[in-house]
Amino acid sequence: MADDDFDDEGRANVTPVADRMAAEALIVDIDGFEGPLDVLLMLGRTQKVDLLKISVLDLARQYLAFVDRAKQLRIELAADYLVMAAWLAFLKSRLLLPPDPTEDGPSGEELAAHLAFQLERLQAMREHAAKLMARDQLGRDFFARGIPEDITRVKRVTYTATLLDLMQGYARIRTKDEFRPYAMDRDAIFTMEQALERMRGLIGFAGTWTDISTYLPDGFTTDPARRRSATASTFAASLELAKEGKIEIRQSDTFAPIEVRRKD
Amino acid sequence: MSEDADKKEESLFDAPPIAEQERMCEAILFATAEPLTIRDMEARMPHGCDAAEALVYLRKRYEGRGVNLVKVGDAWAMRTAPDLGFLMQKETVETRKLSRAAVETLAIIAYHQPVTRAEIEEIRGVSVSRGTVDQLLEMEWIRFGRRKMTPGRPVTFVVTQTFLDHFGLESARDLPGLKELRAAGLLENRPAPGAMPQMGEGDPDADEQSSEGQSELFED
Amino acid sequence: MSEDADKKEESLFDAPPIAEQERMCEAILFATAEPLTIRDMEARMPHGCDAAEALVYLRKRYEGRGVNLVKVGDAWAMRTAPDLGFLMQKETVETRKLSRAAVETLAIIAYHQPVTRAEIEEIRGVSVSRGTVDQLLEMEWIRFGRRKMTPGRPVTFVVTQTFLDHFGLESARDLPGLKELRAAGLLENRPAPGAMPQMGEGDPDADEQSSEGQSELFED
Repeated sequence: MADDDFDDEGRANVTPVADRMAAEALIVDIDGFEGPLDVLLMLGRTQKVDLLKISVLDLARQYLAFVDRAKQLRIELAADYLVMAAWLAFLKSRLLLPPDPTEDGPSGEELAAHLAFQLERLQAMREHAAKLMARDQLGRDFFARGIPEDITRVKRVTYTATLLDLMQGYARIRTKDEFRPYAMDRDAIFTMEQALERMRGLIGFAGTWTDISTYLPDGFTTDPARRRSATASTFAASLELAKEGKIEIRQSDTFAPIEVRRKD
Repeated sequence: MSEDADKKEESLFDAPPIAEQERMCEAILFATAEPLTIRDMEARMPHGCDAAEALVYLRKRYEGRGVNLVKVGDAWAMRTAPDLGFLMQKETVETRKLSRAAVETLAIIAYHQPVTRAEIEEIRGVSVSRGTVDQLLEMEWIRFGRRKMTPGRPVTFVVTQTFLDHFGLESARDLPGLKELRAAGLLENRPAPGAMPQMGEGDPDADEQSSEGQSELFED
Repeated sequence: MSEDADKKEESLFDAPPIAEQERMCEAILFATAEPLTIRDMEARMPHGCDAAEALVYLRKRYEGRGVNLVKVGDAWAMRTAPDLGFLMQKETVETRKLSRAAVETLAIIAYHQPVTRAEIEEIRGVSVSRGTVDQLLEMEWIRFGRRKMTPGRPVTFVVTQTFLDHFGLESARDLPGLKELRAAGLLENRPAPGAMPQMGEGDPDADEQSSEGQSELFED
C-alpha cells in the first residue's frame, strides 16, 4: 500500500536494485545525516555529474527508494524526510506528465532546477567550510602574545579649590587669629562672679533707677569684646541679685536700656 | 579628510617623531593579545600621534620576521608567522572540536552575512539547533547583526573580529573562494518556486519564518 | 634517486640558516607565557640550532625598539621598552577637594606673599606639614620666591600664574580683603561648634587647637 503511494508509475517495487542497495546503505547511517537535503546530496554524488546537471528524476527515485526501504525496515524517519519524500513524489509526477495548462504554479523543470541549485549551494558551503577550517588558525598555527601586559589603571588625583574656599580659609585664620590670645588672655573676660561681686558692692548706692551699663567696670567699655563680656556678666549678675530680692529690674521697651534699683 | 589635515597640523607641534610613534605602537601591540584599533592605540599615545602612519612603517619592519603585524577587521595585532607554528606545539590550545553542523553554520554565516536563522536553515535543509548557535556565540565567532527589514524583523548573524583573528583574515571579504562563490551565483538567495517544502519548519525558534518574502530581499 | 632528492634529504639534517633560527627564537619568545632558557628554545627548534647565537642577532635587532629582548635570570623574554611603560597605563583622573590645611596655607601665601614657612606657621598658629607645601608646589600653585634678607635667609613662597589662572585672578592683589569678606557674608558660613568635620580626622595638619571655645566669640 504504502509503496504504491510513492510510485506514481503504479509499478510497485520496480526501483532498480542499485537504488535499493544505496537506500540500504543510507539507512544504516541515518543518524549521520543532516536532514533530507544531506541525503539527496549524498545520492546525487553517486551520479558523478555536475550538480546543476543532475538528474532530479533519478534523484527522486533514489530518495523514494530510501524512504521505502526505511519503512520496510520499520525505521522511524523524522517528519521532514517524509515531507521531502511526498514532495519528490509530486515533483516526479510533474516531470513525467505533460504540463497541465489549467494548473498554476511553477513547472516541474523550475522546481527541479531549484532543487539542483539548493544541492549545489549546500555542497559549496560544505566545501568552503572545510577550506575555512583548513586555514591557519590562531592558537594552532599562529600565536598571540604569550605574556600580555595588563594595562594598569592609574588613578591620578587632582586637587582643586575654589576662590571661595580660599577666602573662607583665610577668613577663618584671620578671625581665629584675632581671638587666639583669648584662650590664655583672661583679662578680656569679665566673669559673672566678678560682676556679681562688683554689683553687690555698688548696689547699695542705687536708690534710683540706673542703667546697668553704668555698672560696667573700667576698661571694659571701649573694646567690643571686653564690653560684650562685661555686659553679659553684669546682666546675668543683675538677674541673680533680682532673684535674691536685692534689686528690681525694669525695661520700658524692647531694646530700651535695662535699669536696676536697690530694693528696700 | 579635513579632520586628518587638522590632526597633521596639530601633530606638527607636539606629536613625537614618527619613528618614536612606531616604537610606541610596537610596544602597545606587543603588550596585548587582542587586536587593537587605531583609536585604541591613539587613546594611549601622546596627543597628536598618527598610529595609522606609524603602523605602515611597523608592518614593513616586521615583514618576513618571526612575528608579523596583521590586520584584523579594523584592528591590528602582532601574530607569529604561520610557517613557524610547528615550533609552538606547547602553546597550542586544544580548541573544542566543532560539530559538523556548527562548522557549516559558521561557514554559512561568514559567506552569507548578514543572515537570518531561517536562511541558514534553508541552505542547510535542516533546522538549526539552539546549541549550535549558542556555541558559536559563546566562542565569540558570531554575533547578532542588524535586524532584517522584513516581516517579523528577524535578527541576523554576522561574524566577529574574533572570528577574523582566529582564521587570520583581514576582513570577511578575504574568505577563501568568496569571489568564485559569488560569480557562480551561489551566494544569491534565490526564491524557491512555490510548492517547495520549507526547511526547518519544525523548529520552535524559527518564528522568523515565512521566508518566501524574505529571500527576495536578501542581499549579501 | 636523483641528486636533488639526495640534497633535500641531507638538508633535513642541517640546521636552518641563522636568520631563520633568529625568526624562530623571535616567534617562540613572543608566544610563550614565560621566559625561556636557551635549552628550552633549542628543545623546540630543529636539531642543530644554536639559540644562543640567534639571540645575539635578535637582541641587536630589538635594540632601541619599542620591545626589547631581555635576560631574566638565565632565561630570555621580550618586554616592552621601559621608557614606554607609560603607554601601558590608563589614567583615570579623580578630582578631590583640597584639604583644609592646604587651603589655609595657600590662602596665607596668597595674601601675604612673599611669606616664609615660619610666618605661615605664625599666622596659622600650627606648624605647616611638609606634605602640604609639597602638594601645593606640585600643583604649581605656589613656588619659591626670593630668600628673605633676615637671619637664616629663609626661602619664601609666592603664588604662581597657574594659581591666578585657576582662581580667575589677574593678580594676588585682587584678592578681597578681610573687610570685604565680612561684608560678603563669607565669615558667617562656618560649621557649628563641635561639628567641624575636618578637624583632626585624617588631616595631619589639623593639630590646631580645639576651636569650641573660640567659636562662640567668633564674630564681633
